[in-house]
Amino acid sequence: MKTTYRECVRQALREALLRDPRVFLMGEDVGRYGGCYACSKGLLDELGPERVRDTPLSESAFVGAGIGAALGGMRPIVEIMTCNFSLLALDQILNNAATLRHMSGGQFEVPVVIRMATGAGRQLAAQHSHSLEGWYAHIPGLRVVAPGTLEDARGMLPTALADPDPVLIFENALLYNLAGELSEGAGAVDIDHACVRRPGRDVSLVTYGGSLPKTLAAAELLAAEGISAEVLDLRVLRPLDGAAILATVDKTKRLVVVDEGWRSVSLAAEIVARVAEEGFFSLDAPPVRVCSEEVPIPYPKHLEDAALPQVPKIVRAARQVLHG
Amino acid sequence: MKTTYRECVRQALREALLRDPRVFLMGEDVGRYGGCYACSKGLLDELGPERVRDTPLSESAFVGAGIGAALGGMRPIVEIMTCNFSLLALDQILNNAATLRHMSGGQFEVPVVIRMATGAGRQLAAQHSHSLEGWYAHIPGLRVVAPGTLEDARGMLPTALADPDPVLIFENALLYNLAGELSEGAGAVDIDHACVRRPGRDVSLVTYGGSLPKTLAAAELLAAEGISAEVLDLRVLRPLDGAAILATVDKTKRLVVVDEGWRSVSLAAEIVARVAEEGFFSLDAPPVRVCSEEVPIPYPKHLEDAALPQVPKIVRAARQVLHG
Amino acid sequence: MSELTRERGLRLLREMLRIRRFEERCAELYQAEKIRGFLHLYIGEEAIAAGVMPELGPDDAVVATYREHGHALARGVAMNAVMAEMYGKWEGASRGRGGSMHIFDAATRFYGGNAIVGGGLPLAVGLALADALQQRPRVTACFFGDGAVAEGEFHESLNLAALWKLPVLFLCENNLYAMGTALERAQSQVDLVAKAASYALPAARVDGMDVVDVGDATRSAVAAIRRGEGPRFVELATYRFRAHSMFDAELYRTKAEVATWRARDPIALLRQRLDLGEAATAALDAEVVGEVDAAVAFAEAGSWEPVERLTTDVYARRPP
Amino acid sequence: MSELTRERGLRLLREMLRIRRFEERCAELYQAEKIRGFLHLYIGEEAIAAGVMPELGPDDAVVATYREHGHALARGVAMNAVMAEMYGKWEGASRGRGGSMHIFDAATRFYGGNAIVGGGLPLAVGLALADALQQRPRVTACFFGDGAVAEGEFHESLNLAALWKLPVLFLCENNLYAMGTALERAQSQVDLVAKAASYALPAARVDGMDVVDVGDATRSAVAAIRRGEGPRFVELATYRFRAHSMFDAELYRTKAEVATWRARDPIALLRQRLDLGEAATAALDAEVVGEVDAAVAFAEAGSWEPVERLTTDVYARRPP
Ligand SMILES: Cc1ncc(C[n+]2csc(CCOP(=O)(O)OP(=O)(O)O)c2C)c(N)n1
Ligand SMILES: Cc1ncc(C[n+]2csc(CCOP(=O)(O)OP(=O)(O)O)c2C)c(N)n1
Ligand SMILES: [Mg+2]
Ligand SMILES: [Mg+2]
Repeated sequence: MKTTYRECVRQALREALLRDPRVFLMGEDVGRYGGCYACSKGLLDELGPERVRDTPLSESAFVGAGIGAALGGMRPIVEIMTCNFSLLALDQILNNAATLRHMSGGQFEVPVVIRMATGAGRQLAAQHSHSLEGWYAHIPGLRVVAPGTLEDARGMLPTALADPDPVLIFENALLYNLAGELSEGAGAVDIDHACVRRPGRDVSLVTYGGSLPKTLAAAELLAAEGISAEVLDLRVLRPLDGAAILATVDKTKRLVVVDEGWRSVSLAAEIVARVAEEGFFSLDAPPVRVCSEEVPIPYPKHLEDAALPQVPKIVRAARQVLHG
Repeated sequence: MKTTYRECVRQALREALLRDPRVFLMGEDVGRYGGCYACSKGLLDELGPERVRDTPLSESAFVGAGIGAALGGMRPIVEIMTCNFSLLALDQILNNAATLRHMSGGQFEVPVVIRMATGAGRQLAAQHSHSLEGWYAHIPGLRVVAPGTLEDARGMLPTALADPDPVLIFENALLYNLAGELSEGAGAVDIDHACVRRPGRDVSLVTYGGSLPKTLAAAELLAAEGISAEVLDLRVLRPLDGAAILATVDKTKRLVVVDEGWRSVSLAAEIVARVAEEGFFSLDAPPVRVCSEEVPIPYPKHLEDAALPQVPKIVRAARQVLHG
Repeated sequence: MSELTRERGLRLLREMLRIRRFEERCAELYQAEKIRGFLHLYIGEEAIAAGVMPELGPDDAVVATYREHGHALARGVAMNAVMAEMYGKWEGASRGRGGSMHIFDAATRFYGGNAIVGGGLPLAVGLALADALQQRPRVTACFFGDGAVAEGEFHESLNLAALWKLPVLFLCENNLYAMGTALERAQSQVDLVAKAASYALPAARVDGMDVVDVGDATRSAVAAIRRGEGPRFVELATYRFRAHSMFDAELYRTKAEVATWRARDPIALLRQRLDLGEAATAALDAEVVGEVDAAVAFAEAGSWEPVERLTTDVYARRPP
Repeated sequence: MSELTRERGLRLLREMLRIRRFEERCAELYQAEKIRGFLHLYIGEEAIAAGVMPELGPDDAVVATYREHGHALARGVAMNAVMAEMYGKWEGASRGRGGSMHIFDAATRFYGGNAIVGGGLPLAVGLALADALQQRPRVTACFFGDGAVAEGEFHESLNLAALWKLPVLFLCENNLYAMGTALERAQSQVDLVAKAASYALPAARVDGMDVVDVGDATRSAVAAIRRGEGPRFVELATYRFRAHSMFDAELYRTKAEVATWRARDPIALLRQRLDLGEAATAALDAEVVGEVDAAVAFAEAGSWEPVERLTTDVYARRPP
């Protein structure tokens, strides 16, 4: 079946709402507007304003209310339009969602799902171009996932809703228009494991989310040069699938990490650090990170392009770890 | 002169206020209460309520107001009681303070200093024990410093105030009672470089802030075992002094990073990643991180102790990188 | 003011005394270093928790702050469990992991124990939303201080609750100070009830030193909420007799001011009104002190959570 | 309503027309892909920026939102610089780095250009604090939408400004929608002026379609602020004639509603009142269109910031 990433998200939302009366969707403009990325178009009409709730502009209150509703037995899906606005809700996410189970001695659980769009690449400038998923992956108590394929856009939500803990889903906004084939029966997928999207022998390209298509494109170009690149899609940014990361590096002996977050103190740093600690002796060359430049993302296309990971940079990085 | 870290902070604040009429101190209970850690005790009486301003509980507004006042030509020192509450002000810090210079094409600058206490170790439990300095070090546009000595507690503030960019100062709350000698003429110190606090040959212990005394204590114990540990105090967490990190590892060939932040996607990960990328061939063994366990910090002492970096863990880590 | 039966009066007095004696003991135990971390005493404010809780049903929910021993006790969390929590013992309400600021109890729907000022309000809205969506006739009582009123979360939460007509009872414990900051130094508008108009939310101010008034006001607010009229805001005028925490030198208020308020001690006021004799007073006190003694013994006898369990309960499912 | 001199009337009309024609051209340029990213048009709301700005002095400051072309132009930021910014050219107001949502101009104390709803309010408070501390008789005008009123930063900022009696003019552009969310779906209290009482802050509501009224209300508010009476809140009732952004299908409002408001086009209203003849109208229009043409030519001729400069201006001092 031909479909898009956006439609996968929408179908996943719709199915979740239809299947479980405890599920509801809440966020800015998810209802009448249809979602700022049209991910919930039509759902208000189909399910009514109790289940598809437009909220005022109050990120802290409605994210906190999602956490509270989860405590109260519901299965809320909270949409924060983009991760750029999630900072306003960070106290609720870090100090409540992530801590309540442990801090209450295991008495309470917070089965909330918080979705947000992430990433740059649409010339939205400094305040609308953050990639904060790796940053959130610092926080114990949260699960952080980043669907990079149609299957995952379709299948991570039901699994996240079934999980008794808070799950943050970061949807890269550039992927919404991604089109492709999805099998008719596509449904829930696991949210524990990374996945090799392209096997290879010479170098491991570890990435996730919006950088996955770029990395696959780079692998294709590298193949034309005779370099066999393995592409590992992390899928889950917290807790990381350390075994999969070590396994690919053990196989190829060389590591490139592609991550749209800013470079310093990034998820990419974590991947490199883990491999340095636990896979040190399998590495034949220094690992390389391809991250965003450390600058608030500028508006003009040529500067934005220069600030973000791009296919040629990934290709160069792979060549570098192979040939120094 | 015998003094304490707390008194160093207080003297630095007092001197800054006396020296420059553009400087003022603002935050919750900095005035009548004297600061929740008594760092501004007496300053309200001496300087008056215009210069030492108690604020309502509104982290976002008063941090944002500090940023605005800096835009307006002042040199505000904003105190957030502890980094645990800074999440409420994160939007202002990330989207305004860190971006305005670049985003305005260099027209505006934000010479604000934001001070906050950080760290665990006082049995304050899950919501009051965060160590977020490394996390903030992810954000371009900010300078992040962590005084770990009396000299730095005394000297980083004036340098931060002279800096045209936003500087975040993280004071580890356990250090406030640190006592020791400070030279009479102690004043401004640089906020660009890391500093070797103890030279050594066999292993580099890289740390900062509240972990510095623990790391020095570990180095002392290691010396008794015949292991010569070099202790590098990062001092500045952003931008990192990469040269100093590479230099110490180049010398000792072995790296332990001690960082009170949670392990995953931590500042410690960044240090390890940099060394793996740029100092790969000088490393003789896999680096090791000593971080906080990935758990909301629990209240009971035995569990809190177990959650945090401690001297014996650092000693064990050093032995591990040396002997495998 | 409703008629006060002797039975109700004695029950209320007993509840306030339980809180008072419990906390006095906590202060001693803090000096003895049995209790560590932060300790925020409720002494002086007991009439609020004691007055509110009897008006809630067992299915209602309570959200409180870091000054919540009184709320926990009055809500019915076992004193043993609360004291063990103060010690950090495994037998504590939160398995000892939270301490004074983080008492939780699923059985009584006591949702803590929030140490971020204002942080509990959105949770309360969410708990009430869950009830509204499931058409359960429950109320969520949300306690917070005057200091919290300045926070953005107060504004956002009251609006959301009022907009969606959710069953939340907002209870503002106005003790005139947020740590060392007096209300008039924190609020341009010190009439907190006037703020409710911003949200078209019915509001009332009550003497928080009069436990009977507190109870009456709560009863009528809860009744309105249960009738589906949406949230209510009640300001409770009170005062903390002790320092903000064990680290507070109280530089910001005068002894005279404290004395004036101490003269309106809610326990003394009710005792007077009930005209309780010496003997009855002593008997009640002995009974309560006995409960506190037992709680201390329970806590002392408690165990420490094994350190191997440090990272349990961070996730329900362990990473594979 | 003050007497409207012909001179003032023509000046106001001209300013509104400049904004209108500029933005109409921007919409075309967006279709032509010369302008990218988000583009939020102010069309229909011009009377506000045009009415407010003449009442401010050159030393006053302005803080606006992502819908700020009109504010920038009316404040006196050169149209060339604004258009070049829309293109992302190096000659733009913010060197092209900000685009439509981030226009900054130090010369006119135009502080942007904030794309986080509510994010500008604390900045405005701080700018005013700087003025108060330095005893400069300046005002900071802070524009924001009805949507921002629900954010915590609105609450915290109004309280802080009122508490400290800071010279801030809060200007709420109530166009009845925040994206697709109608005011009554966002606010339990839709009377925004009623909210000012929460902060003991004098407030007024003005017809934002009447540029003269806007000017008059601003004048008296600014005068009060300059007299040291503290902040003022003005709600400006208005409507955006276009979609929220270029991506908005406008599913949330009816054509009839839009038409009703379009009938109150602020430009048409003033033109009528001034009884401007066909010829004068056409001449004025030609003049304004000429300015827009020139701005487009300027932007087209502009250059791209060299990519080598990507990380300049992140810090004043480069890391050593
Ligand atoms: C967001 C936040 N800021 C600051 C603090 C530190 N703090 C703890 S209690 C308190 C005072 C709160 O006052 P109020 O809300 O009136 O409650 P009270 O202590 O008087 O009961 C402060 C400032 C905090 N816990 N959370
Ligand atoms: C904190 C935050 N949340 C969400 C958004 C997305 N967003 C941009 S504009 C807008 C509507 C704002 O409405 P209003 O304040 O009324 O201003 P208007 O667009 O009507 O001028 C929204 C929701 C944002 N930019 N910032
Ligand atoms: Mg109080
Ligand atoms: Mg609007």
